[in-house]
Amino acid sequence: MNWADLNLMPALPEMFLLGALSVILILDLFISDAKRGITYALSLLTLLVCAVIQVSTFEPFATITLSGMFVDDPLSDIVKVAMYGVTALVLVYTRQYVKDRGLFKGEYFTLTLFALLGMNLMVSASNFVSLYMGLELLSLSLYSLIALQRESGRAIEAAMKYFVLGALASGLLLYGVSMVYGATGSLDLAKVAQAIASGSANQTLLVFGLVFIVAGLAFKLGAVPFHMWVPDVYQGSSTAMTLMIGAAPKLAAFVFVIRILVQGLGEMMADWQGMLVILAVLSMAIGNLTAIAQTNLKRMLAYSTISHMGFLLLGLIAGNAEGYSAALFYVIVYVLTSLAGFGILLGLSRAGFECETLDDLKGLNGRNSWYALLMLLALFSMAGIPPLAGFYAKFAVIQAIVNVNLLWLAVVAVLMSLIGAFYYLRAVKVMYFDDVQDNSPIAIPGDMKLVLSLNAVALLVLGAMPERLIAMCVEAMKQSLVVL
Amino acid sequence: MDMKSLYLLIALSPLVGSVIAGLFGWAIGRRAAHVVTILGVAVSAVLSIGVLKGFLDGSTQVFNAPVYTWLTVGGFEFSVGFLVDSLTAMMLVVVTSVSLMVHIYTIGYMHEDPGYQRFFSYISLFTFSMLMLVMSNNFIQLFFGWEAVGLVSYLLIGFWFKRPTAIFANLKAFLVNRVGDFGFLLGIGLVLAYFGGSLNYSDVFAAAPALASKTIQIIPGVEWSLLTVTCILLFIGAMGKSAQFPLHVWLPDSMEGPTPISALIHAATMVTAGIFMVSRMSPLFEMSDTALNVVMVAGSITALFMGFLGVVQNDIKRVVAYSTLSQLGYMTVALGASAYSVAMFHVMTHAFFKALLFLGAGSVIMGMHHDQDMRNMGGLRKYMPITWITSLLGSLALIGTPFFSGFYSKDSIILAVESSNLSASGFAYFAVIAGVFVTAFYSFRMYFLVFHGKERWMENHAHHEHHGDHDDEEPSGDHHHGLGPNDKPHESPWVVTLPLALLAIPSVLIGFFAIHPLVGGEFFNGVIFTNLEAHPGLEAAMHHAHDAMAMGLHAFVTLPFWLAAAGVALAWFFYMKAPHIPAAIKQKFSGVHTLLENKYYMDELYFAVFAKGSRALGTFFWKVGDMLLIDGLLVNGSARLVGSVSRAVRKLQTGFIYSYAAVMIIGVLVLMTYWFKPLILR
Amino acid sequence: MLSLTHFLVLAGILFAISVLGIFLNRKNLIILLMAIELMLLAVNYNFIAFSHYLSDTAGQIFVFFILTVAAAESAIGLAILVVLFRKLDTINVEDLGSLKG
Amino acid sequence: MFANPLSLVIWTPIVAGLLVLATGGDQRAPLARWLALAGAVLGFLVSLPLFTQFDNLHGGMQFVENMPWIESLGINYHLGVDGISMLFIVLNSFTTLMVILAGWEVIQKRTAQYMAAFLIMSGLINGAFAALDAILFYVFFEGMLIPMYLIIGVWGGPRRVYASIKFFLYTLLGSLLMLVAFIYLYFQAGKSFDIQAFQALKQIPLQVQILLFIAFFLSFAVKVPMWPVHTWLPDAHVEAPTGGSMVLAAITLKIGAYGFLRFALPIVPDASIELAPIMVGLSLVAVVYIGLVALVQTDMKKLVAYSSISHMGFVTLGMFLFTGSQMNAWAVEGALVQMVSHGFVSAAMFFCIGVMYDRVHSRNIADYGGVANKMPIFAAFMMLFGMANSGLPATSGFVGEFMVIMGAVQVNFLVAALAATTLIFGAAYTLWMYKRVIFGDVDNHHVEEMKDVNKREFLILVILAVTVLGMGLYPQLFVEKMHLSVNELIAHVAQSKL
Amino acid sequence: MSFQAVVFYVLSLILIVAAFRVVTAKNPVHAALYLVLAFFTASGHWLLLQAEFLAIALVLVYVGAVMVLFLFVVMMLDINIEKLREGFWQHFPLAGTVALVMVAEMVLILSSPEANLAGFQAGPAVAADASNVRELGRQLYTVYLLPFEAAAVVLLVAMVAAIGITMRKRADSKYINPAEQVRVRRNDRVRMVQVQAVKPEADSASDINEQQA
Repeated sequence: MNWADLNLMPALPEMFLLGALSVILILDLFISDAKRGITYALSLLTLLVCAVIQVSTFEPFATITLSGMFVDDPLSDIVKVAMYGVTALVLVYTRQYVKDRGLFKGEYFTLTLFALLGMNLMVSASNFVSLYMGLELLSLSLYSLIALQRESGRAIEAAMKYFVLGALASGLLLYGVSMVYGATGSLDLAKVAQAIASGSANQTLLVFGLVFIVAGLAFKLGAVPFHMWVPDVYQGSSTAMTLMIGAAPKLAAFVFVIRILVQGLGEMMADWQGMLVILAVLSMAIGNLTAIAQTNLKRMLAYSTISHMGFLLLGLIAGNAEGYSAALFYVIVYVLTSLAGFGILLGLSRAGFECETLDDLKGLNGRNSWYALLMLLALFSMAGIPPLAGFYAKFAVIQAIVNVNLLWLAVVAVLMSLIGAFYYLRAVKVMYFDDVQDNSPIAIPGDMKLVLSLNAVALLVLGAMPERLIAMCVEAMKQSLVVL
Repeated sequence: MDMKSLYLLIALSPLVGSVIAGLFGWAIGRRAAHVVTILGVAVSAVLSIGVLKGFLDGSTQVFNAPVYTWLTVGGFEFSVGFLVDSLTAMMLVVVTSVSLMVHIYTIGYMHEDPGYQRFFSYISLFTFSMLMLVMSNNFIQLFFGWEAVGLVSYLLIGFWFKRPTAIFANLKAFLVNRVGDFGFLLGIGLVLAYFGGSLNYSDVFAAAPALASKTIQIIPGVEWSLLTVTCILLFIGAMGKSAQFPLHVWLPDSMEGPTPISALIHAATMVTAGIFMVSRMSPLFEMSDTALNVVMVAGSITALFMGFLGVVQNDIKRVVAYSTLSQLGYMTVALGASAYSVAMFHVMTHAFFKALLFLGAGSVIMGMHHDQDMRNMGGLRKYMPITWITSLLGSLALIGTPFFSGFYSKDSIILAVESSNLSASGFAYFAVIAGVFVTAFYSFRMYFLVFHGKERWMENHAHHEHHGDHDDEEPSGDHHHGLGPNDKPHESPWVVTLPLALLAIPSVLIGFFAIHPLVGGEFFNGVIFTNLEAHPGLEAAMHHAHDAMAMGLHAFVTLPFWLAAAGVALAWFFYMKAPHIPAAIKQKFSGVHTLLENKYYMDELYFAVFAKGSRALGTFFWKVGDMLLIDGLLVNGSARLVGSVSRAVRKLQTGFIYSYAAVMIIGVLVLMTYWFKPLILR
Repeated sequence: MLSLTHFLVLAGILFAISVLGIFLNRKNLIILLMAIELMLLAVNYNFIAFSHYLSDTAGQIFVFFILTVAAAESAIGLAILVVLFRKLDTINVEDLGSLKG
Repeated sequence: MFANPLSLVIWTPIVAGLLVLATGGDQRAPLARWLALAGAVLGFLVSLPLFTQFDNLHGGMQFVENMPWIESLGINYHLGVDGISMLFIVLNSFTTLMVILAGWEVIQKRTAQYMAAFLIMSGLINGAFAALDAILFYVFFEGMLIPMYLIIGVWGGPRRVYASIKFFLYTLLGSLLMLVAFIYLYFQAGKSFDIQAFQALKQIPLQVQILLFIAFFLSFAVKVPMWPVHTWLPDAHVEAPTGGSMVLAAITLKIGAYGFLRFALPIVPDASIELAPIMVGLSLVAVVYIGLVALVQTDMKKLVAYSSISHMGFVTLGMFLFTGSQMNAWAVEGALVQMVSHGFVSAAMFFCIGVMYDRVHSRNIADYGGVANKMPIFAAFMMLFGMANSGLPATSGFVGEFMVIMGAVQVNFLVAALAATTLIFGAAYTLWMYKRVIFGDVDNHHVEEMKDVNKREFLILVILAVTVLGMGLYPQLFVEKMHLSVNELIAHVAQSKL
Repeated sequence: MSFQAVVFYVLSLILIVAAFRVVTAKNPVHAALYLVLAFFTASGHWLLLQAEFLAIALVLVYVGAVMVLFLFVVMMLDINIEKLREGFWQHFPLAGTVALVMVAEMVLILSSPEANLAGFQAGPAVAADASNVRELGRQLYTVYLLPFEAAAVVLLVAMVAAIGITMRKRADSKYINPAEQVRVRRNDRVRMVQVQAVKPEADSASDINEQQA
């Protein structure tokens, strides 16, 4: 390797992140609990700087560097910026919450940033090895984040389940990767793709590996039948961690899937499309159906996530740039929406009280109509009711699959979203139609209130003018897929 | 003033009065309310008489022009427009004059009623509607007027809306009329669809001859003559409005309304709208013998059998009501015999004498302090002389006493039927002849019971049973019924008796003077069309009509006269001489009596079949169709299904890591198996 | 002569045994963790076998990373196990079922 | 963008609604009311130019506005009205005004939200009628579910939860399939969501047409609602507050029927013709079956709700009366007139019931009797509206029914005969209710305590009465607007796409 | 059968038995030890595959570190083994079936002609002095620089996490936080109580008595 040729500019944000992270890690040791706000501020600052770097080094084409391990393309840029933003939002939303629960510790921030680093790696990896490392970095951070709340038996249970199943899924993924490696003789995505395209790869081994890879990826996304961890982890974790798990990692997982299935195994599309169809249909069905029976909001949102992932898969199933960009848009909107939703739950929780069952939302409109409205926006966006952003997301993926003549799948999808609408409606019902039960005042810090409001209103604004974001997704996908 | 403005003025002046009295009655007070309405109607009446005069002396031309475009659709244009010809002119005069009388009469009759202004508003509105109906030059406006008079009738029958019987009766009246309108509207539809795409009378009549042999399939495979179907449908409308069997059931009940409107609406004008309409449509009806037969049969049944019912009634208004039904039957029979002009003639004479009778009855009722039961009356002639005299004149006119107006019109009908060549004419002839006797009997039964004999109001204060046929519902208390212990009947004030006197004049005289132009002459030429070759019924009547005096004298040697006389005599004998005989007959033929008392059980039948039937059907559709099948099974059922599936699926999530892992592994296995089926199953 | 099939099949059997372990083991979380180690071992077999038969070192490198990660994973897993035991006083898998439905 | 009258009618109420919402809690309710009224008046005023400046001699779309909205998905902000949709926009703006007035002091709980919901919904409804882009239409079409859901659920009666969710899901069920149909058509029409491009499609196989029709049917039939997907309506109406019922009956049902005219018929004419007998059958079921069901209702609102279904049966009947491939102009225009008229009449009926409900807090017919004694003015108005509901000539209720029946006779006499039974049923259920509620002696102390209408109620009643009578006496004012559009529609539908 | 084959089969047998015992052993300590055995045999296998570095690393890292950690934890936690064994075998049929099906399918797929594993031939024998370690090292620090860094971070995470999760401040440890002391306000320490100066009346006194009772 020629060090002089080593182009590290594309990885600058990651490098800064790691550096800043290390600084925070050390600095935090010397900060008393009372001044933990410094860590918080530094973390936010880090995210800001990362975003600035990311944006300022943006180039509308893909650059591969670090011996083919790392790729910096518009897709990764857009997703990374989104992840910085999302992580910042998560930190803002959870500050009060974790303070109330004694989790406002250095580990909380550093592990969050570690997770972010892992996600960045997942998003920018162009080699199975770096992909795997990114994935594990993220996963290990997340397991630990959940387990940080060690006073809560449910949190630990959730962490344990997540850990065991996550490890199992990693095992499955690796098994699949090993087969792909065997079939193509390479771990580099581009070379894998080349080998498959040239026909020199062993098809049986490829498909065999693909089954396991799809299983592993499906686990990360939380698609049925590899979804079993999702409800338990969402419910068991403290809401802050649920938000953490439910937000940025979905973005990363999506790009992760794109990298492997589209950029690496794009030639195997016919095979993975078939598998994804099964997963998508099952996810939409099981996710929505099971959500109906839930009384715990977090659990309900977990199942709703599963069904959303089913929808997300539709975009992938379409198997073309339109579909991928639709899916990208979908996942961004989804993350934004669930941020708002969980943000409200965080805001409504207070020391000694977890807002997590449907009943906890009772009469929210009577308690505070603004928060009720924000939650309403989030819920209807999840349900995909126009004019909220969620609708365009669903619309775009359905458009993509209709484009490839999978009309039946589109019909199934819309029917499932009908079933899904029920439980969102029920949540709205609880907020608006029921009488107030718990009249304790809602104290949300000013900054969080502002950000949360912006977040939820963005769903509406994005509903009115989604073009910019969609166009960005389309453009990013187009330019990113060209190269690899 | 051009004619259009004139006609507009005729039509609208009652409306203006009505609107003022209706909307601002609370502000202007009672007196002003009746002044404006009477003024409005009076203007109409005077102008109408002028119009009629113009037609009589030939100085006025037929007017047929649109007023404004109501609607255009599919290239067709529908206008509100006037057709004023001799037929219209006659109706205008009848309507406005009777209406004027009734308005005046109302001042006295409704004197104490709190809804005074409302009442005047209604009757003026009615007058307007009726005028619009008769002045229409097209079917659609006809239908407008048709429904509008129905509405006002509904409002007026239910005028005393606290009375359960009244609001039952008005609903019934409206709904039965709606059944007629159902046919009428479909008839109009056929006219529009097949008769040149217009609803203007002139266009339709012009198009009709070409359609004589056209047939349509209503039930696939069965060809029916278009004209017959159209005419019968239109006639169904007439049946509803003119209370022809079997849609007659509403009219007796309509007596729940105040007496002035019984006179105006349910005797003189509105109920004759059907007759008017058929006469207007004479060019169509002339082309279908089948339709005419239907008309004739319906009329005959009504004429005779409704008369029978009059015999057993004890409520003074109901007797008059059944006589109205019967007389409407006569008119309809005349229509069936193609003697349209005769029918219209009878409409006119009947309007006067029946209005007179009703108003007379109303006067009696006032005198009796709103007791309507004839069994409580008797000997009233001493107390109410003017009422007595005028009622006698009216009754004589009704039974067809020679030289009285009713005689000329009724005898013309009998003559026309006698010489009609329709297959139903035999039955019709029997019906009208027998009807004469029945009419005479019940009319004078009433007359004797009310004005002669013992003064029975002294006797039974204890029991005056309620007069309605819905005895299960108690009348509301605030209407004073009957005379107090020390009260005596009294003559009504001049505003009541004046209209009686004024109506008595035409009741007696108009037939004599009008028969020549109306029946024998050319007054209706070009307006009413009778195909004399095909339907010679009218000829006999025309023949006699040329000399009213001769016709009157000739009557004494004809069957109808003697039948009428016999009827009067029998009534005198039964109710003046031997009151025990009717009671004995009642005993002996209790079956027949019960049948008659219950009006052939038609109300019960209709109630059971239509009212209860549709309610039962509705309940069935609602409970079984909507609630059980659609909502219960499909809607909530699928919701429940989803719910139970949900609960079942939920169980898969056991909470145990090993089962989660198992699901994942099995998922992989299934995918693997599925994708390597050929390899594995080899 | 040893062929690739030998190693792949052996890895497959190892993989299946680890699956068996996950299925079978309803009581002891530690054994569950060990089963996962077995699964990773099977994966490593694959990589090394392929690496050998492809004459490519990438597979071995990957195994190196897998081993590293697995070590880290074990550390975290055991840490979670420890707090779990502290909190719930059990490592019985069947006691870990408060989140369900 | 805001220079265009159509954009104005859409956004004025929405912006006003947001402003009202911003007034916040109930302590500022008076402000919210006046602001809402101002918004509604403004909304109505800006809709008037559509009516007055509408060119009757121009058949195509007017006031067109077209600009890209979501280019990536092929969606445009494309607005325009023809003689059909224009009327409903005006009607809607008018109804909103009525509704704001109707809820004036009746709504004491969360007034601002109530008013805002209606204003926002008004804008969305206008959007649905004005949209010429299928997805834009869909966005408005679905968007209005949210405020309506809240209106029923927050201010509704005891079973409001069931009713509101049923309403929402029922409507959503249909529309989602329509969305798929739109997307399918998008690709067929060369990547365009333009409704006119859909309509201009030349070749669609019958099989596909039928599937598309089913998708449209599910969406619009639910909205209309047609038998057998009507059961949400009685529940929704019964539970909704007065204003909700008014809007629901007056406007939202019309969107379903409008959808048939705008989408189903012109886009898949052959399927429409193929399935017309079924549509006619279902419409007749609505007229007869629902008419009978209405007869036996004990709840006034339910009764009027069923009567709405029955009346809407006429609308769908009118739209699917074909002679060969030729729609019947009478019937179509009749259907449209019926829609507008029903907008006035049903709003009025629901308002009347609301007036009584505000006094007695019961909708049960049995709890009333003799209201006329205590509320004579009200009784007179309700009589007028009752008569309009039973289709009395000279009221607006007659015109549409008349035209449809006339059209039906031309097509099929038996159909006409069955349809005409509404003359009887309509009168029966309306007047029977009227009899039991208004007529008779004062029945109980609740009625005894009723006070006649106040000035606000009187104003609403007068305005509605004037419209009902005006439209009955001079329907030409409305009808002449739609002639050319209807003719074009008929000509378009007559061209087979096979 | 070559010598390698013999070694392969023997080691395989041990490996499979050991692996099987790992998942079926009654005592987790035994299981851990069986796992150690399995790793040892695997290490042997890997030597056959000329992956010397990894074979050594496996023993050093896995057996030496990870498995010791396992044993450490197993022994640290006071686990009731007997209770953990209850009903162990009742799930065996299902689990065994699934595992068997899995193996069968894998074998069928991998050994099918389509898989064409025979096409994979071991490359030319490497020179005796070729260093597997050197080669891996070269690649690790050049090509795989990024993953290598990531691996470092992963280990850091593991460290931070393990400490973060398990470290707890002892509840009974007493220490002084000067910051807290400085921040103390008067209100935290002193409470002013308003004492009534009036003598309670008789009935209220009885009320109090009642309340006390």
